[in-house]
Amino acid sequence: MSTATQPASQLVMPAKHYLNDNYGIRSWLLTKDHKRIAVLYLFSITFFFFVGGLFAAMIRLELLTPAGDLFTSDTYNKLFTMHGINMIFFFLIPSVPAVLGNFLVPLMIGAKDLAFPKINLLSWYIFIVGALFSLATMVTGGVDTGWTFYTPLSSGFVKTHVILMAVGILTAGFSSIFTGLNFIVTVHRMRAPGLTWGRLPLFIWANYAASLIMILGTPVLAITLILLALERGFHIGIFDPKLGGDPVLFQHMFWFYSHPAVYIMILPGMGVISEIVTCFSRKRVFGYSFVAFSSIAIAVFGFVVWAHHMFVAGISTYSAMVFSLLSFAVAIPSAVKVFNWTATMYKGSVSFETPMLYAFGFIGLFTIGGLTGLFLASLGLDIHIHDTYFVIAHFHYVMVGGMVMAYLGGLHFWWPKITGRMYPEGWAKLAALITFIGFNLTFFPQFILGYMGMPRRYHAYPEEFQVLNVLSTAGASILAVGFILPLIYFLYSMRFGEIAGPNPWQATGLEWETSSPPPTHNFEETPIVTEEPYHYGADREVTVVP
Amino acid sequence: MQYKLPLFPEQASTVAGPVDGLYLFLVLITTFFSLLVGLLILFFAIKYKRRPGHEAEQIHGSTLLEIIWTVIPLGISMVIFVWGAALYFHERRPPANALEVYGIGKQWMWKFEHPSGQREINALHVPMGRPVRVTMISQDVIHSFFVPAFRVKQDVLPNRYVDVWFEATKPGTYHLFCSQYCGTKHSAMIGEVTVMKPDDYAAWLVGGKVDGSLASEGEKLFQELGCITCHRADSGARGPNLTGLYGRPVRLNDGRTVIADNNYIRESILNPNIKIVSGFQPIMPTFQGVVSEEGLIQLVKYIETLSLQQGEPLNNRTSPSEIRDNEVPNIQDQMKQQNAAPQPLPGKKP
Amino acid sequence: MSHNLATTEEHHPALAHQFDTMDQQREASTFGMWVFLLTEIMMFGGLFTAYLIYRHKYYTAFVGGSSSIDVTWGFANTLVLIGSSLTMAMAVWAAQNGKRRQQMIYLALTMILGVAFLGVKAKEYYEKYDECHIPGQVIGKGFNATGGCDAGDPKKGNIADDLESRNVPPAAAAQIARQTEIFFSFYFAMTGLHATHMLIGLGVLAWLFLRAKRGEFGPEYYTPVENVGLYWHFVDIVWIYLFPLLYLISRNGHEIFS
Amino acid sequence: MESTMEHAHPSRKLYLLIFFALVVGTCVTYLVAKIDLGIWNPVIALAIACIKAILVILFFMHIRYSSKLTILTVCAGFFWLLIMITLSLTDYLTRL
Repeated sequence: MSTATQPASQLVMPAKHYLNDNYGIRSWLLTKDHKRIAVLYLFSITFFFFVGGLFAAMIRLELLTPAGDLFTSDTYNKLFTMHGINMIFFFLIPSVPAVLGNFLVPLMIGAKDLAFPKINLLSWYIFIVGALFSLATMVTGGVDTGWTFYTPLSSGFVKTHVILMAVGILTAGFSSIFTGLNFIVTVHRMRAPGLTWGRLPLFIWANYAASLIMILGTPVLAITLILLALERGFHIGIFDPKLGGDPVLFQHMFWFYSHPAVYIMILPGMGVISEIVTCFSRKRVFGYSFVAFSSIAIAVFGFVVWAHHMFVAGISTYSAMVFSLLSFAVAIPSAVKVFNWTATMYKGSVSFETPMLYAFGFIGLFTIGGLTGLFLASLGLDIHIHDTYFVIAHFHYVMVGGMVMAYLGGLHFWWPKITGRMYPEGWAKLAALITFIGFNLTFFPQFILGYMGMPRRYHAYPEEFQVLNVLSTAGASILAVGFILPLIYFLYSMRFGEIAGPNPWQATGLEWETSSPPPTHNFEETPIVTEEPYHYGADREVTVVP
Repeated sequence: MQYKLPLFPEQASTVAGPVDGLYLFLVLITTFFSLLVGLLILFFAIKYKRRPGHEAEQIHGSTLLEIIWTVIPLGISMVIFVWGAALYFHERRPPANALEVYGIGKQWMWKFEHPSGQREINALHVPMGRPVRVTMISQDVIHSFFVPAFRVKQDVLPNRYVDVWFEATKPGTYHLFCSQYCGTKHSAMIGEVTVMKPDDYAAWLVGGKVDGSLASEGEKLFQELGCITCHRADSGARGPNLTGLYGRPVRLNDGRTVIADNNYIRESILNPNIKIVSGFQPIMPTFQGVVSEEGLIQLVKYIETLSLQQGEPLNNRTSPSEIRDNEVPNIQDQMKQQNAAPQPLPGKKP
Repeated sequence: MSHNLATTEEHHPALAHQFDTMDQQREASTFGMWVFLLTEIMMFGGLFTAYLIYRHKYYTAFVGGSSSIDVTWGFANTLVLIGSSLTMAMAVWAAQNGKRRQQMIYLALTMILGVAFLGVKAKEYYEKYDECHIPGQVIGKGFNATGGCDAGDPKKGNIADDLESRNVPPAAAAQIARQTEIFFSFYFAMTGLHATHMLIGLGVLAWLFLRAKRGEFGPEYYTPVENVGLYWHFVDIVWIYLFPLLYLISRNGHEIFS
Repeated sequence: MESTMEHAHPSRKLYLLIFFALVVGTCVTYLVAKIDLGIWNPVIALAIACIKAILVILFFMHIRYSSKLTILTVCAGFFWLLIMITLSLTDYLTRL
C-alpha cells in the first residue's frame, strides 16, 4: 500500500510525467494519452460551464422583477434554451465521465490506457465539432425552442437555427457514445491481474453503469434529432400534426434518451462520492456490493420510467400508471446508496478536507433532490407541479446540488493526481461553504414558487411571485462567487500549489500507487491486485454488524 | 409596501384539498428523511472525528440493514404511488353531469366557448359548485391549461381534443397559465378564471350578447356545408344518420368498433373515409382546411345535441357523455330551451 | 490456436501499446465492435418503434404507399445483399486462413454487390422522385395531395388512381393517398439511414481492400476484416427486416378498402 | 474473463448452406406475401425475417463461436429494443 506520510517540503515532483513528456500544441492536439485528453475535456467543459452560467445569471437578473423589462421575450427564450443545452449536453454529460473518468478509469484498473486511445481522441474532436455547431448557433442568434425541442414548435414554428443546433447536439452525442464504448470495453478487457469485478472501485462501477446508458440511450436521441431536422428541413410529417404525425411521439422518443441521460449525469457523481466518503472516513465502504449493484439497477430501471415527463401530455391513463409505478422503483437504489454512504461514516475516522465537505453537500442536497423526485413521480401531485418551478428546483437539486458538487469534490480530490500539486485548502473550504449556501438560497425558494404555480420558462410573472424570485436571484449571485473561486485557485495552484506527492490523502486504489502526476504509461510496471477494495486500516480486525 | 409570502396557492377546487394533502405527506416524508440523513452525518462527523489514537473500525456491511432500507422506502413509495394514482384517476374522469366548455389554444391566447354561445378570450367564467369539463384543442403548437388554484393541468394538443375537469369551490378570480412552452409570448399566454356563485353565473350567461348557441351555429354550418344532403334519416341516405349517434359505439366496415366521441366526429369530418361506418361507401369529401377549429367544435356540439332530441330512455345509452345534460335540470337546459332546437332536417341543399 | 500464437507474437507490428497481447487486442476490438452494433440497434430501433406506431395508426395509407413500390426490385435487392453477406463472410474466412488473393476477390465481390444494391436503390429513389412521392415540399415537385404528380395522369404511380383501379371509391382513395406521405417519410428515413450505412460500409471495405492488397492480414491479425464483416452483416440484418416491413404490407390483394 | 476463447470458425460449406437457407427464406417471404392469409401475412413475414436474422447472427457473425459476453451484448440490444417498443405501445394501444 501507500508509503508513510512525508513532510510536504521533502516531496518532489517526479522527473518525468505525462505533462512534461513532451511539449507544444501538437503534443496536446494529437495526443492519445487518456490523461491529456481528460485535461483537454477539462478546459473545454469549463468554458461551457461558464458560458452556461452566464446565461443563468442573465435569466436570474431578468426574473428579479415581475415585468419582462431587461430582455425581450425572444431573447429571454433563447437564454434559457441556451442555458439548458450548454449545461446538459456540453457540461453535465461530459463532466465526470469525460474528465475524471477519462483520467481515472485506466489508472484505477491498472491499465496503460483506454482500450481505444485513437477513438478517445476522436471523441474529443467530435465533442469540439458539436460544440462549434452550438457556438455557431449562439453567435448567429441562438435557438428558442427550450432544450427539449418539443414539436411542432421546433419543427414548424420558431424561426431560429434549430437544425444547426440539432446537428451540434447529435454530434456531441456521438462523442458520448464513443466514450461510453471505450469505458465498457476497457473495464471488461483491460483490468490488471487480480482486479476482479468484486474488487473494482465503486467509481468504475458507476462509470460503467453510466456508459451503458450512453451507448443504449444516445442513439435514440440521435435518430430523434435526425427526424426533427428532416421534418424541419424537408417538411416531412413524422411529428407534425398537420400531416397526421403525433407530437407526443417526439416526447416519447426524446425522453427515452433524456430521462436516462440524467442518470448519465448523476451516476458518475455517485461514484465520486463513494470514493471520497470512504477515503475521508478511513473505512471500507458500507455494503460494497449493494452500492455497486445499485448503480447497475439505476441504469437499467432508468430506461423504463421516461414517460413520467409526460403525465399531462396526453398519454393514456393506463400508461401513466405503469410509468409512475416504475418511476418509484428507480428511487430505491438511490436511497440504498444514500444510506450506505451515511453508514460508511459510522465508527470511521472522519476528517474534513474540501472533497469531504463537497461529499456532505452532495449527500444532503441529493437526498432532498431525490425525495422531491417522488413528488413528480406521484401522478395526482404531478398534475399540479409539472412544468412549474418545482421541476426546476428538483432538477437543479439533483444536477447542481448533486452532480456539480460531486464534480467539484472529485476535482479537488484528484487535483493532486492530475497536476501533482495541492489546491489551497483554506480557500477551497470557503468556496465549498459559499457554494452550499448560495445553492440553497437560489433553489429552495423555487420549490415554493413551483407549488405556488409559477410555470417554468416564464419571461414575466405575476407580482406575488416576486419575493421568492428576488431571494433566488440573490442566492445565484452568491453561488456565482462559489463557482468563480475554484477557477481562480485551481489555476493558481497549477503553478504555485504545494507539491502533493503520490498519495496526499493516504487513499487506497491503484491510481494512488503511481506518482503524481502519473507517467505517460501510468505505471512503471503492471500492478497486481491482491487486496479487497478500500482496504483501510489493514491491522484492525474486521467486524460485521449483525 | 407589504409583501406576503404565501406557501400555497389558494384552494379553490374540490381536488385542491386532496392534492395539498398528498403534498404535505410528501413534504413530511422528505423532511423526515432529509433530517435523518443530515443529522446522522452530523452526528457521525462529530462522534467519529479523526483524532490521534482512534482508528476506524472496518465494517463490511450488513445484509439485514440493506434489506431494511430497501424494503421501507419501497413500502413508502408504494403508498405514495397508490395515493397519487387514485387522485390521478379521479382527476382524469370527468363526472357525467359536468358543464361543458370548449377551449382553443393558439399562439398566444386562450379562446373559450360556452355551449350557449358566449365567447371569451383569455378569460373563463365558471359557476361554483358544479363540475366543469373543458374540452380543448390547439390550433398550432402544444399549450397547457394550468389553473394553480384548482391544481389542474392538461397539455392542449393540436389535432386532438383533450379534456380537463374541475369543480370550483370558492368565488374569485384565479390565474390561468399556459405551462407548456409555446414560443415568443409564452409568458403572456395567461388569463383569468372567474368563479361565480350560481346566481351570478346565470345572470352572466344571460347578460352577454350572443350570436347563437354552439349547437345552432353548428346547425347553420351543417346546412351551409351541405352535410344534410347525405346525412339524412331516410333509408336512401348515402351517409349514416347522425341522430342518436353521439357517444354510441359505431361498427366500422373493417369490423372494429369505435365510440362516436368528439375525436371520432372531428376525425370523420377531416378524414371521413378512414373509419367508415359499416354499410356505407367511403364517398364523403374531406373538410380539411374548410372548417375552422371553432366550426368543428360547433359541428361536434350540434351532432351531440342531435342525440339529445331523441328522447330515448336513458338506460339504452352507453356513454356517460350522453346522459350528462339530461340529468342536470338547470342552466344548461334553460339555455337549450332558449335556443331553437334543431328541426327534422329538410332534405335540400342550401 | 491464436492464443498460443499471441504469446509468442508480442512484438507484432499491429500490437498497440496499451495491450499486452494480440489476443487481448483482438478480443477488445471485437467486443468494441459489438458494443457499437448495440448502439446501432438502438438507433434503428427508434425508427422501427415510430414505424410500428404509425403503421398501426395509418394502416390503409401504409398499404397504399407500400403498393406503389415495386416489390420485385426489393426482392432482388434482398438477394443481392444476402449474397454480399456471403462474400463478406468468405472474405473473413480467407483472412483467417491467410489467403490473400481470395480475400481480395471476396472483398471486391462484396463491394460490387454493395454498389449494385445502392444502384437499385438509386433507381427506386428516382422512380419515387419521378412519381412525386418524395415527402415534403422541398425536393422535386413536392408531395402532391393525390399521391402522385397529377391525378388522372396516365403515367403509373398515382396512388389515388391506383387505388381507384382497385375498386376503392374515389373519395376514399384521395384521402388515403394524402396520408401516404407519412409512409414515404418512413420509407425514405429508414432506407436512407440504411443506405448511408451501406455507403460508409463501402468506404471501409475499400480501405480494407487496400490493406489486404498490402498483405497486412493473416491468421494472427485479421480483426479489422472481422469487425467490418460484423458491421456489414448488421446492415444486412436491418435490410432483412426493412424488406417485409416496407415492401410487403398487404400484398395479398385482400380487400381492406371494401 | 474468458481468456480461453474458442477460435473455431465455420467452414466455407457451412457458409454456403446458410446462404442457401437465406435465399430460400427470402423467396418464401416473397411468395407467401401474395397469398391472402389475413393477419398471418405480416406474422409469417416477420417470423421468417427473425429466422434469417438469427442465422446471420449465429453463423455469419460467429455468435455461435463467441464468448458469453458477446452473446449477452447481443441479447441486451434486443432486450432494450423490446423495452422501447413495449413501453411506447402501453401508451398507443390504450389511448382512447
